[in-house]
Amino acid sequence: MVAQAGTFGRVVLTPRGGISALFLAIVVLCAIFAPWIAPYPYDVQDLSISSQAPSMAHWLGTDEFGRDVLSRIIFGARTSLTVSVVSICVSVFVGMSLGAAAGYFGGAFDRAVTAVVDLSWSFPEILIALIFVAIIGPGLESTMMAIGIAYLAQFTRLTRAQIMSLKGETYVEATINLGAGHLHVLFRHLIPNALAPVLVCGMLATGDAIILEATLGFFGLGAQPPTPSWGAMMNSGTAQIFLAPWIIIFPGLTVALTVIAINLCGDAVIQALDIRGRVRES
Amino acid sequence: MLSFAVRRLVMLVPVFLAVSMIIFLIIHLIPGDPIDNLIRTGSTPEQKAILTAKYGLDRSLVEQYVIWLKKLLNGDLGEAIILRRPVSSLITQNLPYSLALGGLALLFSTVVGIVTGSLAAIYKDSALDRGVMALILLGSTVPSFWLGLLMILVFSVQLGWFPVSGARNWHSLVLPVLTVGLGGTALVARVTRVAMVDVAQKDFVTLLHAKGLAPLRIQLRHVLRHALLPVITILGLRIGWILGGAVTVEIVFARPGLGTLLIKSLNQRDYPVVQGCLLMLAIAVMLGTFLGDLIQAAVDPRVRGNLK
Amino acid sequence: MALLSVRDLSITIGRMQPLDRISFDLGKGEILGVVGESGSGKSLTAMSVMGLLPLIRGRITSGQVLFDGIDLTRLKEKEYRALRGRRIALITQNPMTSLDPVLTVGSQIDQVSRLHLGLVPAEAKARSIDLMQQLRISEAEVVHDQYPHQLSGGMKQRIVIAMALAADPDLIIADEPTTALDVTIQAQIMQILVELVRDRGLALMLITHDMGVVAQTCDRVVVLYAGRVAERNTVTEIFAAPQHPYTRALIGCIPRTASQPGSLTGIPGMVPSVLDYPSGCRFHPRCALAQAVCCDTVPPLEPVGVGGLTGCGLAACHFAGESAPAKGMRHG
Amino acid sequence: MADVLVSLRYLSRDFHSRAGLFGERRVLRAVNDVSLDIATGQVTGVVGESGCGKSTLARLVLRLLDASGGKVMFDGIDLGSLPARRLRKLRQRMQMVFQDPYSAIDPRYSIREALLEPLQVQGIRLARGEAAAKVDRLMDVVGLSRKMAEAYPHQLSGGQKQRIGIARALILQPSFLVLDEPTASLDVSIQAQVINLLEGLKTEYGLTYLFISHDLGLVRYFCDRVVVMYLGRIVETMPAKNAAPRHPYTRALLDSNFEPDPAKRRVVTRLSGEIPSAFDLPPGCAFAARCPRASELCRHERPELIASANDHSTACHHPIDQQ
Amino acid sequence: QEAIVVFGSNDVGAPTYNPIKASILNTATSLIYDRLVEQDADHSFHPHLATSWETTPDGMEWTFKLRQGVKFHNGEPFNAKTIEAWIPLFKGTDNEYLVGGIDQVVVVDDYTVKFKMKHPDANLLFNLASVFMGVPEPKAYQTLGDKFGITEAIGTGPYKLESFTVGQETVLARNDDYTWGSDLSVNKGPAKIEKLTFREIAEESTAFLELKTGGVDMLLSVPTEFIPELQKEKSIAVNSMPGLDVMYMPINVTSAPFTDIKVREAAALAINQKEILSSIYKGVGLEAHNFLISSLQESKVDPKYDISYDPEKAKKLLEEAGWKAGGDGVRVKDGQPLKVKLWTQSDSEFKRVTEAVQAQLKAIGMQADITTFDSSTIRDQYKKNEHQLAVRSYSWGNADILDWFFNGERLGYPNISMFKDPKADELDNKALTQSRSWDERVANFKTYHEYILSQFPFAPIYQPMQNTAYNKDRLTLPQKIRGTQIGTETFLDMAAAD
Ligand SMILES: Nc1ncnc2c1ncn2[C@@H]1O[C@H](COP(=O)(O)OP(=O)(O)OP(=O)(O)O)[C@@H](O)[C@H]1O
Ligand SMILES: Nc1ncnc2c1ncn2[C@@H]1O[C@H](COP(=O)(O)OP(=O)(O)OP(=O)(O)O)[C@@H](O)[C@H]1O
Ligand SMILES: [Mg+2]
Ligand SMILES: [Mg+2]
Repeated sequence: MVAQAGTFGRVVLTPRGGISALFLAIVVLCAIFAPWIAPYPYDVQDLSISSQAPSMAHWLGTDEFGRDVLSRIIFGARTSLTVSVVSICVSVFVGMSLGAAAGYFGGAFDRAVTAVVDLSWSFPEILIALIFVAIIGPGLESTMMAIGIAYLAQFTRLTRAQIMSLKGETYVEATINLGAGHLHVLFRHLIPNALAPVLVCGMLATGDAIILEATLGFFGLGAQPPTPSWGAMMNSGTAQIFLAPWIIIFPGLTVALTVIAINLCGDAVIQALDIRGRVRES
Repeated sequence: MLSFAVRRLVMLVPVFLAVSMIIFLIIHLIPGDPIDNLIRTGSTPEQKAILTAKYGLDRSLVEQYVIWLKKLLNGDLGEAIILRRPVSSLITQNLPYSLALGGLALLFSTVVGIVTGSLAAIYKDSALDRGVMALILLGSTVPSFWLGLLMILVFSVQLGWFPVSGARNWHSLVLPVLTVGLGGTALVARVTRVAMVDVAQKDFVTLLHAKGLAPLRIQLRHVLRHALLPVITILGLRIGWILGGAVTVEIVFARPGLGTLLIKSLNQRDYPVVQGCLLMLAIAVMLGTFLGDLIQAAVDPRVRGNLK
Repeated sequence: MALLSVRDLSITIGRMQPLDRISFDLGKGEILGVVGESGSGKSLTAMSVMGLLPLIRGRITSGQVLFDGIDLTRLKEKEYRALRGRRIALITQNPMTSLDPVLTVGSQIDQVSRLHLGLVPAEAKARSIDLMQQLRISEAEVVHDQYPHQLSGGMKQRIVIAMALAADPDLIIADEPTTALDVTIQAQIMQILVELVRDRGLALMLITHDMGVVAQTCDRVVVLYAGRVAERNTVTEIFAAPQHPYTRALIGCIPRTASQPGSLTGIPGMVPSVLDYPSGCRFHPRCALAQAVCCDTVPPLEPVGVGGLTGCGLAACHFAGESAPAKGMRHG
Repeated sequence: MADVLVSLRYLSRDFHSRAGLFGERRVLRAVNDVSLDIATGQVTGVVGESGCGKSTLARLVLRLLDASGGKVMFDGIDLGSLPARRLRKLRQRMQMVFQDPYSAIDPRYSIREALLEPLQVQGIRLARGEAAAKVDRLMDVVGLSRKMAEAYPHQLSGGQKQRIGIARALILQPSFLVLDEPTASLDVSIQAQVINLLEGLKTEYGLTYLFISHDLGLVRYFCDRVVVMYLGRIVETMPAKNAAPRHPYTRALLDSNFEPDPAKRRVVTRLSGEIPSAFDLPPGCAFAARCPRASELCRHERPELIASANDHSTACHHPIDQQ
Repeated sequence: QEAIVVFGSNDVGAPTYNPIKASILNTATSLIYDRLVEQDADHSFHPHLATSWETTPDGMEWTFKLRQGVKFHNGEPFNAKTIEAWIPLFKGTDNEYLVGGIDQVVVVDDYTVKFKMKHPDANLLFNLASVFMGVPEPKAYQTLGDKFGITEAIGTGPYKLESFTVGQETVLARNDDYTWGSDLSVNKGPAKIEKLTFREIAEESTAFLELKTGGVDMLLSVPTEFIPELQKEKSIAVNSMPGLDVMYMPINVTSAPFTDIKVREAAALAINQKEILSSIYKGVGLEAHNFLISSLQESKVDPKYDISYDPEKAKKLLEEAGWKAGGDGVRVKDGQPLKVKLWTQSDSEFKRVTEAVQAQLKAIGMQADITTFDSSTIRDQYKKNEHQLAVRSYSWGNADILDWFFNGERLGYPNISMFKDPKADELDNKALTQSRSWDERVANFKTYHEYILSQFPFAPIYQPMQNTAYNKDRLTLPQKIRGTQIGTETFLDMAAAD
């Protein structure tokens, strides 16, 4: 992240920031080293031990196919994190490009982008996601696309607002006065300075994206079985909540904790970077 | 102001046209065919062709769009293919439910969000502030279908206070409103809090204190009023959610509503209904932003400008 | 007896101690200039007297603020509130941001007289209009119902002054009331303030960093440097015979038309940050006269009486009055 | 008179805006019909109240803004018709120091990077050692410690930042420098440092300055020629520092100056009336409403800028006579 | 005396109560309209509005005696004229094929009609017993036009339509004049419950909780996973009866490696019906071993044609086909791994069965990658012929479903197996159009069915039960549920518990 030296320290040293960053680090490590960490493979079925309650052998129980819930959560981190991170990254990238161009060049292009973006921002994410999944078809890629598009507006708006306000900074005028062209101004000054709030916002959106992935799971979208994802696990038939609650409660808890951690960590970053109002209102 | 309002509304027309075109294209580009969902086991390909022709689905997209637009300008949203009714009647049937749920949820999240947000701001950095914000954060990390189910388990199954589902009376509205409302509360509370903390640092607030006004009065009568401006903008944009955002909750609580209608029709590719619903949403959103602007103007003389 | 008497006032904000043993007196009908560079603690002094430190999480750690014999530091919040706006009024630095932008300016003036004098709205309005007219706002009735953004900066500042006057205070604290204004408007506003003091017998604590304004309007002057009083004296003596090297340097910084190019002296270095004030005399790193003692020992605020004009001058310098040319800043 | 380096002819600039969301569209003429010659090696000072168009004029001169009318000639080249590429090249020769030092440097750039950016932008490649030497030299020139080059803007005081701003303008070795209120946001003590620095640089490098300020005292102290603006127009240009003003507005500005001497207290001749809105200027002299000498004529007919002896021009129907 | 009933998931969203034009109808339809003929759970036919019928040996004429004293909800009498007016109404509708064989309706007397046939239709009684053949009142049908079935619905059934909100609820009021209940019900009418409210609840957990808390009295269909939980409740009774659904795995015969019948057979034999039944469905339901529901006679094929789990044979077949065991458990042939596409719908039940199927295929060395689609998209996708395997289910109570899914004219959708075989089509045609009697038809279809089974264009998986749950404290149901599913018969006999 582009920030002044010591931002990392300032985030990690606060109790909230430290604990949440630690938790997130663990989740990410789990995702990366899933095959080594997970006690069992995620996809091998053993119907003789299906839907068993948590025990010493299976700390978080087994699901209806006799697969270890803990292992599936660990592997699920891969899918869920990938989906949310990739989609938000794409979204941030496209949103920043659009927003920066709109904010910098203004005019008709800006008005068109703003109109479309405002409209899409005002539509519920779920609907946008569903419409796009309907267009592209289900599967992880389209889920990512859909989530990405659902959040696109947010980043476009935020970047545009940032660029618009940065454009008025004296150093931009000063740089133009040195004889710099548009690209130099845009890429060396405006975008780097607009980056921090957008990235923090992206980080917070990653939390939302995890939830959205789970919600899309409610509509039967998301990861293709047997690949686990937290959302799909949470939704593997709500009926399970009565019979074998651990199958869906533990993934749910994981989602909640991760999202909370992301939010707390994000807040700590916001505080460290002192960009309060710029992120939250977007 | 009236002439301004009219002008702004007229300006919405091109936007509206563009939106209608986008909506039309999107829907028709999705793979899937409503007629497949219509024909029954045993019917012949000829029957399918007849049906396809009957709904004009064999024409070019441009033609279809023009026909649709023409009807639209006459106030006719067309006839549902699968649901076999005028789309307008489907919308009027579902709209009240969406309005009730969305409107009340919006009211709930606005009132609760503003109250908690301003409490958190007034008692900034206190235990109360942290507690409130933590609770709100917690509430917003639970996907709404879970939250809904949880609500049912607690308030209907355990306590028996409210019916599990349905839309028969105000009783059955409570849990869905809470479920939808809690999600929005987080946003409103956060925005309110940030804005209030921001405004509280302004010079004029210092001066208000210097005048000898009671701090609480300053917070509520002056600071909050300013903090409401961004909240209003956000609420204006949230109209979309009011009408269409509650799909999951509608499904969990077995409530009718535009969101459910839209999703079901989308799944069955009931084009006219999807078009109608999306259009409704788009119009609502446009009106919402417009309304947001009007309220802004009413609250803030700077936005209002020099009206003679 | 002085109307306002600040004695050895020290405050803390968090771990910082931005004011250290500030003392000064201000009598009725008097204008006290508080000068110093940016960050020297002028505004915080005003906030302390107004009892508004809690707003910025500040706290008075020692000293007294005596107002009309009452020790304000011991006052309950509620009693303080009755005083604020009623007997002590504040005029803030930036008229552009000092008014609530969504309320009519009139209602903001009315608020004070309704709160403190218990006037009904109609009376309050009449009073406000009357005040505005006294401040030479033309078409006061119309202005009463206008919003801040419809007024010019000078008008707004007069509205703020009207607000300060609305409950007939005894003491007005004006924190840089004209810095944000144009020169011609600044003159206008300063004149209004001075007239008010002379006509009504008000006490005015005028915070400014403009030595010209001080010279033209004040009776007595307190010079602050880095949260401490550097020098205190009557205005004539301060200008005629500045005792503290800092005061002298400040006066040397003002461009005068008559002076030759290059005659302008600055003060080298910069105002130290509240986070790391130098030991001893806080001015010593920038002082031409500084000696070893200045680095170690805090110079007490002691009477100085060069030429024995009035004998009430005080300066906090080990070498007060010693004249050496202030070290001018010249590029190399 | 020395060579003219910069020459402005009938320069105007309009801004369009809307009064609030619901208000009418309005046009504001920030700079109106300004003609001015700036001679090589001279310091031309521009004074006027806030919003009178000083900064806009500065931007027009450097073509950071496009003029709505009139033209700017720099060393005989018409900036208005210059293609973007050549204009960017030409910028080496004309630089600006900005009013607000706090935001004039990108907070993400170290001082060294900020100082070298002009070279990079202009495509001037230097060996590393050369670049370092150049930075060191500049730091010396503006009187800052060389070590400070590694610092970031937020670690500097306002005065230091303003010095960096000046150094940055100097690195391209320009011949013309526009100074837009370079000291307005600084304490007097720091202001003095900066002014001294500017004075030294001017003599050392033979720079030409366009010095903008709202402080007539400072302008008269620092400049060779004083241009007084009022609501977008030049109302008076005076030659020397001590020339007596002939325009009542300049007089008022002078009178409003607080003399830093309690012995010379005087009653300020206060102007009555308000500054008219820049959006709807009266037909006659813009100052008429506040002017003690205004006549009926002033309200209806705008006085032209008329030159008199000693390179002194005034736009007033009733100028103050020099006694 | 009211009851609130929740529709089964199949019934959700039925847009109209117009039996002639509808493509889906829900259970409430059978309470509004009576049919000429009723079908029992064993698929036998029983008189209702028709008291008796006979057919000529060539199957070209059918004569029906009609019940007397039957009145429509609007007071109009039911008689031969009704039938004469009713049958032609099907012309041009989706449901025309139901009466497609009827050439002419002849009124013999007030209560006798004769159908002159274009060709023999052994399936006529089945068609007449379908819910789409509920008899509407022809005059009202004409005058109401498009509104029929939406704002009003007039039949002779034991309940009258009081209100209908699509996707939400249907309220029925008792027809107090009703006295003509069929043989399948004990009570001939009027019904015992005065008012019936049918609710549509898409989310099954919600429906379950409604029943549990007493918010509703009956769920017409309960997913098996809820059954153990429901059985814990003292006040709730669960009734399971054979259903009309079959879950199966179509195999695309045109897509390599499934162009090889050995590979098809191997895939079919890899499906462990028993394991799926016991693990996913907790033993509720039936294993499927051929394409038709077990209650149909046509499903009783020669046991050698039934497809059952046989992993050893499956592996052997693959070996024979050249697919040798590979390193990671996936078979290889010519350097190509045995990887196939397995499509499914996004509903959670489909996904779960598909996951089980995937694991079972893996066990014989076939790696199946799952792709899920929503139900509309998947149909379009099938038409592109990019699929290989899929998990699907159908719901139909007649052997002619074989024609629908395996006729060579309907490749893509609904013939997902892309099965085009001249011999099969010939058998199909024979069964469909050349059967003169019911028995002949059964025999013909059995042959057709056996032939299809021998070609392995699909693998059978599972036959679900129709599970109904109700509140014992509120309702009593007849001991034995008659009819192919819960319908008129059951509702006539249903009473409030005391
Ligand atoms: N709310 C605050 N929290 C922390 N420190 C503060 C706060 N307000 C002021 N300070 C610090 O206290 C010191 C004195 O500030 P003060 O505002 O009194 O200066 P000032 O003399 O009024 O300056 P200026 O001329 O810029 O208004 C400064 O160093 C400042 O950084
Ligand atoms: N980009 C802009 N868009 C619209 N109006 C502008 C713009 N820039 C300047 N103005 C207007 O033009 C007028 C002149 O502005 P300018 O900045 O030149 O004044 P100034 O004399 O430099 O004032 P100051 O002393 O406050 O810096 C002002 O009324 C200002 O509001
Ligand atoms: Mg201050
Ligand atoms: Mg300016």
